[in-house]
Amino acid sequence: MILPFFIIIPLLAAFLIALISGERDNWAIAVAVIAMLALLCLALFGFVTIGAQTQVYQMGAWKIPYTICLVLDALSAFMLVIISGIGLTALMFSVFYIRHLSTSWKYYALFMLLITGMNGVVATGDLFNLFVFMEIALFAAYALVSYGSRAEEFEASFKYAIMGSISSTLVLVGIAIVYSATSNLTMATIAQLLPQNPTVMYFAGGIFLAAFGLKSAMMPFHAWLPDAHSSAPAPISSMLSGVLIKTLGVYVLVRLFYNVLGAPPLFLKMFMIFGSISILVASFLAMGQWDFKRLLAYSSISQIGFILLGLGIGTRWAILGAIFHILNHAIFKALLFYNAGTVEMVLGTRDLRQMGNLTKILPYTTATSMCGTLAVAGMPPFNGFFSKLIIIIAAVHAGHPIYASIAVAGSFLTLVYFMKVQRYGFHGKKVIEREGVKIGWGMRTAMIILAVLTLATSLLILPGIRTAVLDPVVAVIMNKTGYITQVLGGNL
Amino acid sequence: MKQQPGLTLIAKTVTRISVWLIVLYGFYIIFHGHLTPGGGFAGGVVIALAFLNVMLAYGHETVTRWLNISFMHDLEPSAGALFLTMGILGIALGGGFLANVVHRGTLFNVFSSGNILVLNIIIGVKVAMGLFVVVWSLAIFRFFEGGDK
Amino acid sequence: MVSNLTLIVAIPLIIGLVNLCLPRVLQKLLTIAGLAYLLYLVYLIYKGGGEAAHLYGSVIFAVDKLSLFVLIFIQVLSFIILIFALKSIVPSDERFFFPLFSFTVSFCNGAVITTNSIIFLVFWGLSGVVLYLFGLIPRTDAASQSAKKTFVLVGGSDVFLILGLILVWFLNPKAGWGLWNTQIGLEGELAYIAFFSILIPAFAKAGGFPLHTWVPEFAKDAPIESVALLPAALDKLLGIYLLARLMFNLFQVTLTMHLLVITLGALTVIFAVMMAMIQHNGRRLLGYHAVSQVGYMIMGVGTGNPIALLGGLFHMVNHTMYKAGLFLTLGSVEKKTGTAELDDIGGLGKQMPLTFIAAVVCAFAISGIPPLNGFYSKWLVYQGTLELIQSVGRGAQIWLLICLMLAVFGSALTLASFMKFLHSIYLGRRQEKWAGIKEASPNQYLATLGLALLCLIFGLWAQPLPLAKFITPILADFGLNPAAYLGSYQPIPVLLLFGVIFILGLLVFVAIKKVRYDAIYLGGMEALEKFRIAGTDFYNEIKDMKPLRWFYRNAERKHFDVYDLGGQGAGWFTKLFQAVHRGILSEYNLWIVLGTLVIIGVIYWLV
Amino acid sequence: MTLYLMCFALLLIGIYGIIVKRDLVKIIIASGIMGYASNLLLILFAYRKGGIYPILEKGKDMTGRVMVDPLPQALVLTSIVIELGITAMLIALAIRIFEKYKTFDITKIRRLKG
Repeated sequence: MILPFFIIIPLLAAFLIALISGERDNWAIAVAVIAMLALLCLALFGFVTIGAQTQVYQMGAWKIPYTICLVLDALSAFMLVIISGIGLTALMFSVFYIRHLSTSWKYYALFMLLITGMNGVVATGDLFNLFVFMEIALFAAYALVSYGSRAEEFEASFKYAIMGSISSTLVLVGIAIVYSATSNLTMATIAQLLPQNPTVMYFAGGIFLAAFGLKSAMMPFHAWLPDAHSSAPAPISSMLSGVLIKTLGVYVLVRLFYNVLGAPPLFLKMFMIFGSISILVASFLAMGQWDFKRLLAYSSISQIGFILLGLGIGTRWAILGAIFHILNHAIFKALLFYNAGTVEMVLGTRDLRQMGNLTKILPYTTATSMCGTLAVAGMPPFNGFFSKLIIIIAAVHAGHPIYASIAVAGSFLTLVYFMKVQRYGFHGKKVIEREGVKIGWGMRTAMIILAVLTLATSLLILPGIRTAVLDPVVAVIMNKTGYITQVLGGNL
Repeated sequence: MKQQPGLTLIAKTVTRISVWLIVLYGFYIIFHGHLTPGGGFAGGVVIALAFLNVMLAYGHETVTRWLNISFMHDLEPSAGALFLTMGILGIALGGGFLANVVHRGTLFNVFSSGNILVLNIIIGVKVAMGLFVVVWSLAIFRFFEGGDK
Repeated sequence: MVSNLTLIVAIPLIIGLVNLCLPRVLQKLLTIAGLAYLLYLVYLIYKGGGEAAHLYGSVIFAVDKLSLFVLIFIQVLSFIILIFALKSIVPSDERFFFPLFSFTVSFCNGAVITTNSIIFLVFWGLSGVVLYLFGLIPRTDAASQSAKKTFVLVGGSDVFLILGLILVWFLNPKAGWGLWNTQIGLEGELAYIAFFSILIPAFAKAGGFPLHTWVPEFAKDAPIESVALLPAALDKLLGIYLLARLMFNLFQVTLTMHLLVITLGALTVIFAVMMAMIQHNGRRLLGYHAVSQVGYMIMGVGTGNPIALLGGLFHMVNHTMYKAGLFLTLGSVEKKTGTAELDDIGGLGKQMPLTFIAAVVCAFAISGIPPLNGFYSKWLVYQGTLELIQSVGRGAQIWLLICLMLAVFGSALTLASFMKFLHSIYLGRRQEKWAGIKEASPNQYLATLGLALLCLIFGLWAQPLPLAKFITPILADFGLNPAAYLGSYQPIPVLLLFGVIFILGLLVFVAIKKVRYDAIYLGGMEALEKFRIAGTDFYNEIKDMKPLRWFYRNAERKHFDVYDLGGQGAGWFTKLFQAVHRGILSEYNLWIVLGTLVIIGVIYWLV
Repeated sequence: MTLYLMCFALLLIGIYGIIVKRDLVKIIIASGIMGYASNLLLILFAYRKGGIYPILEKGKDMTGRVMVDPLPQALVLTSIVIELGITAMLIALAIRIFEKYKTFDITKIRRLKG
């Protein structure tokens, strides 16, 4: 019965921070760190104990058709671990980073609100509740993107908010359509009832695809991402790029299209097409960037393309690859955004042409950025290599050599533009001698932790560990009837 | 004659009388949320509107002087924390988040719904304070000179 | 009991990891002890101690004759280069050089002895990563540029390897992830895609045309020990190893593909050697030669008949020796003078005699002067190609003949450019500022002389030593018959013949010893430094010859460089896409609405 | 059916607004209109012809009567609250954007491009 605490703890922390913090932010930091640690412990505990079962929590001691239920299965627990893990490092990073913008408790309150929203989306088993938590997370995200109070940040935040509200409208319309057909909002019940009405299923599915495709920055719906992710403060960029687009976008797509709609081939085909477009176009766009964080943002679109491609192929291996890539991308993209943030804090610029030769003044940042670069470019033995490899293997095995070639080309382009980052950003000619620059230990620790994780998570692919960690998640995704029976239990 | 902030004397006078009625109406809606349409949110909005009325009539400087904004600001998160506390009480006593822990009472009375009345009040406070503070902070906003280059 | 094969991968890996946190002196000691132990291990494996290593019930490491052959020479070469590197690295770079060195050995060993495609991919990619990291060591702008180029070409080609090996697995699922002996017939698009996807990384790693452009750049900027280690030696071994696996194990290659690969080989020879002739930088010159020589190996392995294969593999080993030797001698010179620009150096032969001797032997070997090893292997390649010519149709015959002629011509040009190389560094008039230069330190000349000696031994006793012991057994693994190449060429009589000619020449020289030394007459002026003729001026004429001028001009502007061409093409796409993202919210909203409409429309149309 | 069509027209007006209008405030209003349209859609789906309001009262006879579905009304209330928050956020952002850019024209607010 740990489920409601995933939502209670961060929400309570947010309120407490708003309540007890004065001018200085020490209390806020303490509360936030304690809350995140508790969440990480809970999430790990949940992931270890859940195995192949499903826990259902019914709010207010009511029974399912009348209540909002929370569902914890391997997939949710996996996402919760990612959220709290990356969230904790982001918090460590921001404690030292955010001070050069302003010292305010508001940041931590909004941060905990962001965590609340994402945890809620992942934990809930109710369609409308999902919408509500999504809006909470988005609201916090809009505010956090504009936290630095520069012109570009307001612009990015405004554009993000407008496009986000379009997609929220679409989600609401989709929910209305689904509700009109099933008179139910519990996802498991919808999954049971909706196949009787294929027309509604397809049209609602199409609307959901557009709406959550926007959240996951699928290619024609991606335009908000490079603005928002490059303008936000670095730890927020890493939360948005590493976690938010995956929980609000990819996770929901997986849950809806696999567990609720039962993976109709038409939508899988669309996933593949949109994924391929994202991979290629975003890679080319990333190649043209000189703004470090904007390049990383476009790279996120491209990597999301890999995940969508894996989901679209839809075989067991493809989903394994996609799930693995979600984890890996969260780790290395968060790491790269921390690197970018550190460099921005020290040099005051994000322009790659004005950086260079950072080995001397930022040794840890340079070394960890190398890990991140090699991981995202898919170089062994870093984790990105294995997830991309699995996706490509699955594409070939499922008889899609064209898509496999697209993934290969995308992987190559990724290498090219990240080589640009390394060459101009960290090893270029410009000689920068700046004395007295101090980055906090928290920032360095956060980067080192993630750099170690880029190596360590590649162990997940070993057969013994894989069966324990990744296979239950894949089993949850592949098994629609299992989801229905597990959630509804005796109420069938 | 020096320009007073806010609206005309007539508006101020009417506001001075009507604001209490509006607040009362808001409380009515909050307390009858489980019996008639309405509830914490609607009542909270009404109460917030009462404050906004005052702000419109007297100008926001006066309101800032009269009211303890930072206290209202603190009320909002404490209402949220209280709501969560009720939820946790539900876990502790009733077997689920937000489960009923207060005596149910008799049907069609004001005290007939256990938790719901308490929660309505909390929500009402939260919404009233939240909405008022939002509009107030939009109202006190002043431009800095010159755009961002 | 851990298998020797696991050890040969694991020991250098562990040494590298330990080295990362050791002081410098211990680093060196540990590395040299480790690599010496590896030499012993590889001896054990050669003697039959190479039982397969298993993981999760399947074989991951095993040796056959080909991998054994490559494995042995990886250990030998890396050990010799390590001896050179002991006292030559800039102290500030040593911190990372020695760990990277042991990593490199480990990864190359792993790539060669694994039978599993996935593990091969991992080690292959890792060997590219260490190459990149070596390139970043000097921390200059040029070095980071060439490291980037290197990694884009080498690391980028890895993704094609991924696709290729997966397609191989898909086409022949019975073989599992086996890398050896899948023998897929080359028919159907997928098979061709797979074939080319594996050809690309093999060419990129070995430095074959048109993916060779990273080699000279990397050679110019990276630490020279790492250049001798990777692009000159181990990358050749790996690249040609993969090519041999591709041509003989993975696919049953058709004649057209043979012709294609041979053509690419011939083009590699001629293009690279043409570029090498006009270089002014010693490192770049050697780098282009490292490419040019790959052409012979590609021709040899690509021809596909026993003699040519022998020649190709033998040439691969020979090349690693003399090219590593040449790079190291150049390194010795560069440590003393601080420059690798041929125009600036000259006349060092007297001061650095041992280095000079090593350089001469290696240069003669690479140019194919008969008693040395380079001649023998090139000879075998020509012979194999001629044999292929006898067995094909008329059009292919002419085509092959042209390729062969290009290769032979390339060999002549190699000799020409090495005359220039030797002259510029060791002969000619010495500049005053180099007067105080002494012979290189013992570890350096021992290493270079050792490589030169190996060149000599492999030339003189080619038949009994390398061919019989290591290379000919490979043919049986590939199901080929050791062919009748014997007796065609005997190195020792040739050596004697050369000796006789040399002695005759000496006699003539002694007999009419009437030489008059005079000061140069310059119309009464002093013979200034600026009148010194640098070796690089030898071939400046060629640059201005009518048909070649256009070619050279464009080549120097990198109009033939795949890397730059690709960059321009990608830049065009980038500009196009960037022009669409104008930053106007209304347009972005329009995309969203249109995207939604398209999705809904497709659903309406299909459901 | 007419009601649904009018609801759809409202949605179209919102879409028209966000695509065509250039003023920040009008864009905010247009996105609000889109939200209202979706809320209206939910309410319309909940409507039952001839249904009574779903509130229990003293002495009210519920037997055999069709009731309007109350759940979507709760949902709409929630979604209105969310929209309120988002709108306040957007307006605050619009004010700050005006402060920085000295314009309300969205086509001139384009420092982030490419």
